[in-house]
Amino acid sequence: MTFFIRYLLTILIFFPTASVLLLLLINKKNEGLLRNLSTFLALVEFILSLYLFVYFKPDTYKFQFVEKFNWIPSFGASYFLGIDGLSLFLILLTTLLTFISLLSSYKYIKENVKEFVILMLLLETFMIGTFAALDILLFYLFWEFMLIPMYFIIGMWGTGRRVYSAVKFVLYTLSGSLIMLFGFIYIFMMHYNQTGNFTFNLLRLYHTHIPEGLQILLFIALFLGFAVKIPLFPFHTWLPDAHTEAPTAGSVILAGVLLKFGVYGFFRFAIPLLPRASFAVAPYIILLGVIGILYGAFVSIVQKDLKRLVAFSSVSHMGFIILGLFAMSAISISGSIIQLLNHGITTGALFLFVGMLYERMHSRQIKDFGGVAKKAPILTTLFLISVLASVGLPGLNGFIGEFLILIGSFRYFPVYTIVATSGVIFAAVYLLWMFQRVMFHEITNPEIEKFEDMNLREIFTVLPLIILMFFIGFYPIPILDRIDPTVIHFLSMLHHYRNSNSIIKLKTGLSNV
Amino acid sequence: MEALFYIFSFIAIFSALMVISMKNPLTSALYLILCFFAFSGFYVMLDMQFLAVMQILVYAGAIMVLVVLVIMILNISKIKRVETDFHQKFIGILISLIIFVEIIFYIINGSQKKSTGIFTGAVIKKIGNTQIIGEFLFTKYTLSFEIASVLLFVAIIGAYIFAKKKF
Amino acid sequence: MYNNILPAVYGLNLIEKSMLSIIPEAVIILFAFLVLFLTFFEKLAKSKNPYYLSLIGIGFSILYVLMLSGRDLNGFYGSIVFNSFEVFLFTAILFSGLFAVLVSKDYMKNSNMPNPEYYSLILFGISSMMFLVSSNNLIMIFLNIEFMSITAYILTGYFKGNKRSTEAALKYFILGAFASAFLLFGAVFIYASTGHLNLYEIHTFLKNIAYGGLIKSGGGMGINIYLTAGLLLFLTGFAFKMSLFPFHSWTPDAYDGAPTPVTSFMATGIKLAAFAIFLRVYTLIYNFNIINFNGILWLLAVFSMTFGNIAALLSSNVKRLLAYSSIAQAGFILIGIIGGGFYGYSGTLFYLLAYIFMTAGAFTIVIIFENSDLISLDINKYSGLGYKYPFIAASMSFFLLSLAGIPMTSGFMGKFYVFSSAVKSGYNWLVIIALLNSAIAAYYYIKIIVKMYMPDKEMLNSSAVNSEGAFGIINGAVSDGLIITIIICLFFTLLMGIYPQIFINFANNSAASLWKI
Amino acid sequence: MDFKELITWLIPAFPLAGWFLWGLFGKYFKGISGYLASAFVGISFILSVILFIIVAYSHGFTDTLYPWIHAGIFKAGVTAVIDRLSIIMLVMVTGVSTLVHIYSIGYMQGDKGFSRYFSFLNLFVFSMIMLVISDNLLLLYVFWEAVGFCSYILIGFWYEKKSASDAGKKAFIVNRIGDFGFAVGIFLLFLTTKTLNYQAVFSMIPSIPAYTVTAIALLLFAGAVGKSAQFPLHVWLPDAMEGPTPVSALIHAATMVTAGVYMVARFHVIFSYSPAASEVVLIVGTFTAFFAAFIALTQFDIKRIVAYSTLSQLGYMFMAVGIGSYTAGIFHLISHAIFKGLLFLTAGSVMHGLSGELDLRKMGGLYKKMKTTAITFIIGGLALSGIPPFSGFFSKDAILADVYNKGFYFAWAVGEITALMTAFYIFRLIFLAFFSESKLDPKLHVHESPGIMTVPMIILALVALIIGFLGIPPFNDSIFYGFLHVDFQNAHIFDPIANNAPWYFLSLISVLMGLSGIYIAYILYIKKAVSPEKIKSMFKPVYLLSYNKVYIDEIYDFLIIKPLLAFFNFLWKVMDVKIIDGAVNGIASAFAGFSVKARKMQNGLLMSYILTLSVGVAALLFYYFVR
Amino acid sequence: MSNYLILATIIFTIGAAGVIIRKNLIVVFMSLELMFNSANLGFVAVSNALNLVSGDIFVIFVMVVAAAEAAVALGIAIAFYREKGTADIDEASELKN
Repeated sequence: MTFFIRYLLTILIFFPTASVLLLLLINKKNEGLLRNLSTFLALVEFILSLYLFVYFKPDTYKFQFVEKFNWIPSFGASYFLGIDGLSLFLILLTTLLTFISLLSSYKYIKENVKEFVILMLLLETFMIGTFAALDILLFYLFWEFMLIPMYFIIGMWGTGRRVYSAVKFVLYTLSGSLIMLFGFIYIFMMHYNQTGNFTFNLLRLYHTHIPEGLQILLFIALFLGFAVKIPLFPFHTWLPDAHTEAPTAGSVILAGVLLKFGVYGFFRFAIPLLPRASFAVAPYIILLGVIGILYGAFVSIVQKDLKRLVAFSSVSHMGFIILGLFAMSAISISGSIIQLLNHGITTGALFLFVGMLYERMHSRQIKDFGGVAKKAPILTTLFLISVLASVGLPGLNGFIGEFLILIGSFRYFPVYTIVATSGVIFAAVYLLWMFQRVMFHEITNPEIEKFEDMNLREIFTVLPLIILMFFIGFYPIPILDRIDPTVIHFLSMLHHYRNSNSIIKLKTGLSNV
Repeated sequence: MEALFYIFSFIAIFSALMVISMKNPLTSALYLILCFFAFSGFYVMLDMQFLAVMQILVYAGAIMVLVVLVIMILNISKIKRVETDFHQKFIGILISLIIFVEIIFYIINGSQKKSTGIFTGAVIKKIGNTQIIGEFLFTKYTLSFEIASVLLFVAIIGAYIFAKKKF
Repeated sequence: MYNNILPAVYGLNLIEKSMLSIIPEAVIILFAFLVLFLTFFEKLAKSKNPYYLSLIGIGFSILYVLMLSGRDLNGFYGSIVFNSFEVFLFTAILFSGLFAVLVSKDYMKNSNMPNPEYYSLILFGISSMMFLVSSNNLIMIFLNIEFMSITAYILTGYFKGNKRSTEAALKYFILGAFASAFLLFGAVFIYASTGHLNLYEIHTFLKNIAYGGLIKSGGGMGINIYLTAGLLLFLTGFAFKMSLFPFHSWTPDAYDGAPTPVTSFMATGIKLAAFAIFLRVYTLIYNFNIINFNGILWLLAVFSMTFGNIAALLSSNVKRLLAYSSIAQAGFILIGIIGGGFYGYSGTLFYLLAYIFMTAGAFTIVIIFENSDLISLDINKYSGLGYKYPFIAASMSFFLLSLAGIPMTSGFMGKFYVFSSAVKSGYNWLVIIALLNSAIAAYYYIKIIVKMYMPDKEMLNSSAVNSEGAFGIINGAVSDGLIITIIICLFFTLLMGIYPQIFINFANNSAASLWKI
Repeated sequence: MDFKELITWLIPAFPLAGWFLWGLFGKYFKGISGYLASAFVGISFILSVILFIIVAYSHGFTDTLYPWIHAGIFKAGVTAVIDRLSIIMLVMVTGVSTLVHIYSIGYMQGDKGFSRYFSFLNLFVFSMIMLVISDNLLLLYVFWEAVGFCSYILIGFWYEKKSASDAGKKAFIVNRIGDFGFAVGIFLLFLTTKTLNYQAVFSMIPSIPAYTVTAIALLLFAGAVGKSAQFPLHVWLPDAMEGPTPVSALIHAATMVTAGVYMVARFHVIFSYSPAASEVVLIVGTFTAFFAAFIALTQFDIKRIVAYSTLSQLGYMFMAVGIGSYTAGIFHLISHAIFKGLLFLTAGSVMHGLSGELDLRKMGGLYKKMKTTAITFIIGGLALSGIPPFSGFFSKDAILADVYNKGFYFAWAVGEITALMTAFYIFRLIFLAFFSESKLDPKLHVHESPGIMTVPMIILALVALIIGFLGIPPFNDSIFYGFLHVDFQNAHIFDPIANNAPWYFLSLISVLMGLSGIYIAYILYIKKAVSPEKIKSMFKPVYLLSYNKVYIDEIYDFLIIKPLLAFFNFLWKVMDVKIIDGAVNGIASAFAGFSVKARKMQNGLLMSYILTLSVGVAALLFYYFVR
Repeated sequence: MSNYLILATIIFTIGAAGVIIRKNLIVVFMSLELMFNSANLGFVAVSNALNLVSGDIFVIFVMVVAAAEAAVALGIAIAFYREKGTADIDEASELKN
């Protein structure tokens, strides 16, 4: 057991890979077995990941479940894993959502089942690896390769302009992350020049001394990588396409986990590595985030395609998270982290529902629906709960995150916070309007008459998410307890940079370069 | 010597120009042979009689005979299209001139290494240039020599493969 | 008196050392002759004997390389060297040759050319590359470059009666000879300025000048200008072989017209050898001139990457696409040389090794698709192959991802290595440009993957894929040789991507010996 | 957890359990769910009464169920505060809810969403209870929104009707606009006080700069404006009548809409420290009271008339809390809850009898057919008009007297005129519906509602009759004042009593106003001495203004919604697709263009290849010169 | 000696110009030979001026290479002629883009 706990992260990372090897042996035509087995394995993985939660010590900021082995001594790269409060929950989210998306795709994925389940499990490996890696090179390895399974999932099982979307997704993200790679290499070399050691150990790189002007340039480099992933306002256009055309499972993972990596990157890398620059550019990034909140909401209002609407709503939600993160107050960062989970849960659920609607109607156009509530009360109820969670209705999870973000950010960025708060109104507008048009009214489309309510599998698919929505809404303490030390430590690393007059420093910094 | 140099130079440059400007490849080939003779003249002036002989034997003798033979076999003298692509010629000559000017610039501005070798004209005359070349060829450059032989062998295979009509 | 000139300093056991230093090459040449010898016996020639004989030869050579590894030899009065650098490159070249032989069997059979000459030419090519890599004087360099080139010309035009093949040979030959002439003319200037042909002697001479021994060594300031001219012209020849922009123009046409195994051989072996010898010449000579050659290389690298990637974007012929990509890859490799130093050169070598495996792998798969004669080189015909040949298509995707530099592959590690070396030396913009180029490059590599896995419905119907409906591998199109090649390439591409340390050590040793003079 | 704390948490627990049960297993309960739901709420009511007694004879207390959120310095728990204010509200809420539940069993009989209805109704009761008892602003805000959600879902209960679901959505969104201000207020409050707990906040308010308090108070009031449907966010309430009538009675008359008033009263410390904010509350309240009554004058939809009267009465309450007469406000809140609930229930009964008919022009003479309904309705109407001894008289009069006594004569005058208008329109309704000659569709089978509906009406009517007596003796000597005043002791009194007019003087004026309103209605609709048509044509513009609800909806639509939608479309179709994505795709196609050019270099002609190579050589050699 | 180098450069450039402007395969080949020869001249002149002989050795190897190239070149020329019926190198334009 001690062995198991000690190497739990490695086991978690490579269990899906091992599962893939097992699945490779199964005949392609045996689709039922492939589906059941892969789902079961994903469930096992999720249960394994719960051990993380159980054995996680909530009272320390130190990285836990640390594993460290030499990997590439020449670069000072090591196989260095460890989690803190943030990665703990993101890993749990990942395992849960992977399980759920596999469960959700029983009906949606009709061909090439084997490839699909293999790619999903492979993707899981990389996602968990990315969250657990504390070595920048290892992180980058996982980070970048993650694109590939996702790319296949969108491209092979997507709809409509799936190839265009898949390629756009990959190129967009790749361009960003390559620039980010430059930033990493630069910091790595900088550390070498200062100490004479090659190391990719993140905890040691934190101590690299970087002059302010340079910090800002490097921050921009890292920013591009993370901002595309989030996606922040002007870098978002891959998202509607990718989300819209991806299969349900792809959208769930994409929205639920992949978007989190940008924020995670900021939290783990960009801000602690470049604290001065972070404070200097925070107002601008928050501006982008706030623009994203409103912009995403505004554009969502006029969408005609369900999935595209949900996709744009992600832009809006991620804006909140960025606001909370860069406001750099303990409350708002806790809120951001909670909201990261919430967004994964809620938007994941929304995509699942949209997927169910699509499976039944083969359309995602809002105008093709109407009156579904009459035929499918369970679907309506659960969908409504998810919609309301996304709207940020108190008592559900979305509220906790949004509220903490806003109340925390208000101290440092009152104007932006007020503008961001108005985003809550528009969230209600687009989501409720959409819900009304899809679910309510008289049935006009004769297809709807044949509409079936959710079956047991589908209910079980979304049930964990619905439960979580209520759970986090009413009792977020178990989560907040565990992220609190992390956040406090994060801020304590930064606190002496806060009072630098950021805007002036930014100007001088740029003119020095 | 000076005069001889300029005479040979004139011949070499003139015949080289003729090589590239004659319409009939056969004429070009003949001018090329003339050019090679001029070169062998230079070699004699530079105390390398052996190379002069080799120049005549290998180039003028072997290679050019081969070339002329191919020209005759293929009857290439009849050129389908007249080469009147003025545009391309102009650019080509311009580029060559630029390269020429640039290299000349390097030559004029630079200077070669001062002589440190021991094989002065007198030494070479005393030993005989053929012997020197021979000794070097079979001691220091043995490997090169062997490789050269393999190279020629491969070239023969190549010629055979290309010229063969079918496998 | 001149007897003293032939230096006795090379030691007593000159012959033994000399012979020892060329054993790997000699074995290859021996087997080349043996293979050729088979032509005399029609029965032997017709069967697969030449193929197996070549494999045996390569195997022996590898064996000898392994046996000799760790030694530090130079033979034939310093005209050839053999140390860790050579061990590394010989291994790589022999792998490249091994792949060329392995993939040829069916290809040659399918194109009705089961000839022993072919295999012997490949072997001669391998030996010329090995000689080139270990060359240590200008004569050897020139001679071996020509040797290698002539072999390549012949192999390129090996398709008798195929207009494209002959045309490719013609173009390759004229351009190659033209570039060689420049190289040769450059050698004149290097010779004029230093008076030496041996690289080490030139190196020592230049070092003396650089560190003030001007008069003693008999030089003057002007020799630097001569040297510059010589090095610039010399670079032309190398750049041609490395297919750097603007000396790249032969690459797409020659790669396209040549038989695909030969293309693979050219793309891997010749490029490798050219880079290796350039690396040696560069470290020994180029670094000591008044011109900052890094500036020139910077430009060459940037132009090569950009041109190669941009030209490949819309290419629809897989071979041409890979050719353009190889131009771009050359630009990437050059970054390591620009980055310089122990770290940079080691990175370059690492990248070269990685490049061999991924390129050979990619070309092998092109050959498989070519062998199954339903499919041409047009990438549109690749539609849906992912479903029909899952293993092969997956491997192809993997190689392409590696070429694109996606992590978990050797391509990423190589890129990372050379880029970090450039950052280390302060070439930040170069790295940024290169990274942006990688992003562009990803597009066209991914384009092929798109075709294989995400075909349009109409394209799928029109292509022949559905006609059979079966999945698996076409009979006859894939033989053991091809599969072995793919597996080796996959193995190394993956291993170098996830656990590169052993290869880095190998490259480090090899790079370290560049300074062992 | 001792007895009173247990009771405290049991009160919301029953409705919450009800929500789960009917929501998840409604199918299996079928018709019983209505009775069970009523029973659950009834238990809550009984518990509330017990708690009321406990509190009345001891003192208030707070209790934390569990810590809810803590992040950094932010802490909030699920905490209840039981004091006199909240316990009065509790009793009122659970009491009215119980009656409405019982009434609903009859009203909703046979609806296929029967269980769903009760499930959400229970959820509403739960949320409302929690809203009333919550001890920090965050919890308040949570249930503030939760009741809004219940209102949304119950307005849109008949979701097939587009107007119903539209109205629900409108209610939610308009409320959100108010809540936006409320939320910002909470942020500001937290920023200045570092806590959201009531007592902690209140204790710090005196030490906070006045302008900050004003800002906080105004922002919080924005939430109240939304929730209590004051001008300019009143637009959702009339539309909310699309929902089932009991819902209107419970949520949109008796309980939820009064939450705004409750909130202001609860935060009396904040408001009383900001005279400016209180002034704004008064102005908004006064204006809304008049404005809504003005619209109600000419409407023909009975539920809408009652709805506008609700707006108007809420305006009165805000007048009261605006001048610092919190007890008067709460008193009117309670009495209004009773009689307005009654009015709605009776209106529902009329609808029930007429198979959903709401138009006054198609009614008449119902008195004979639905006696119970008519009588109870008239009781409600009299209460609304402020005719003694009905409850409305006492409560409204207390407010108007306070307004007068504190010197706001203009507001007082407006209030009196509004009282006249109120009496007029409600009796216009009564006369047209119950007394004038029948204009009913003869095919319609008009019938009195079943007992299960009439009994709650009767109970409410009785309560409306008696509850006013809590308000005697008048003014600050009343029983109600004496009971509740303890909670408002901390209020900062900024308006000294200007007058001390005798109560009978003011009451007389009010009663006269009410009676004259009834009289005018009598003349117009029973006597028909003057034709309404004639008056209509005399004041055509004013009539149109009133009839069309002052065009507020149209103005919003034209000034805000349409331009915004156009802007959003612009953002999507031009900004997103054309500019941002266009730039991305433009880069891609630019590269494609470069690619075409680059491949043109590779034109297959050896000549040009050689030329490229030579140019390369020339350039390389040139490098030396530019070095 | 720089005289010789200048002369060599002149011949070299003439050869280069020939390669660039001529379209007859054989003439192009002959121009290439001119270029190689000029380099030879340079080597001989340099080794003469520096009193060395290694340059002369180089010349011999260049001659070997030239011979080998001649063999291959003429083979290619014949093959090309056979396929196209001409020695015009512009005809070699099938491989492009």
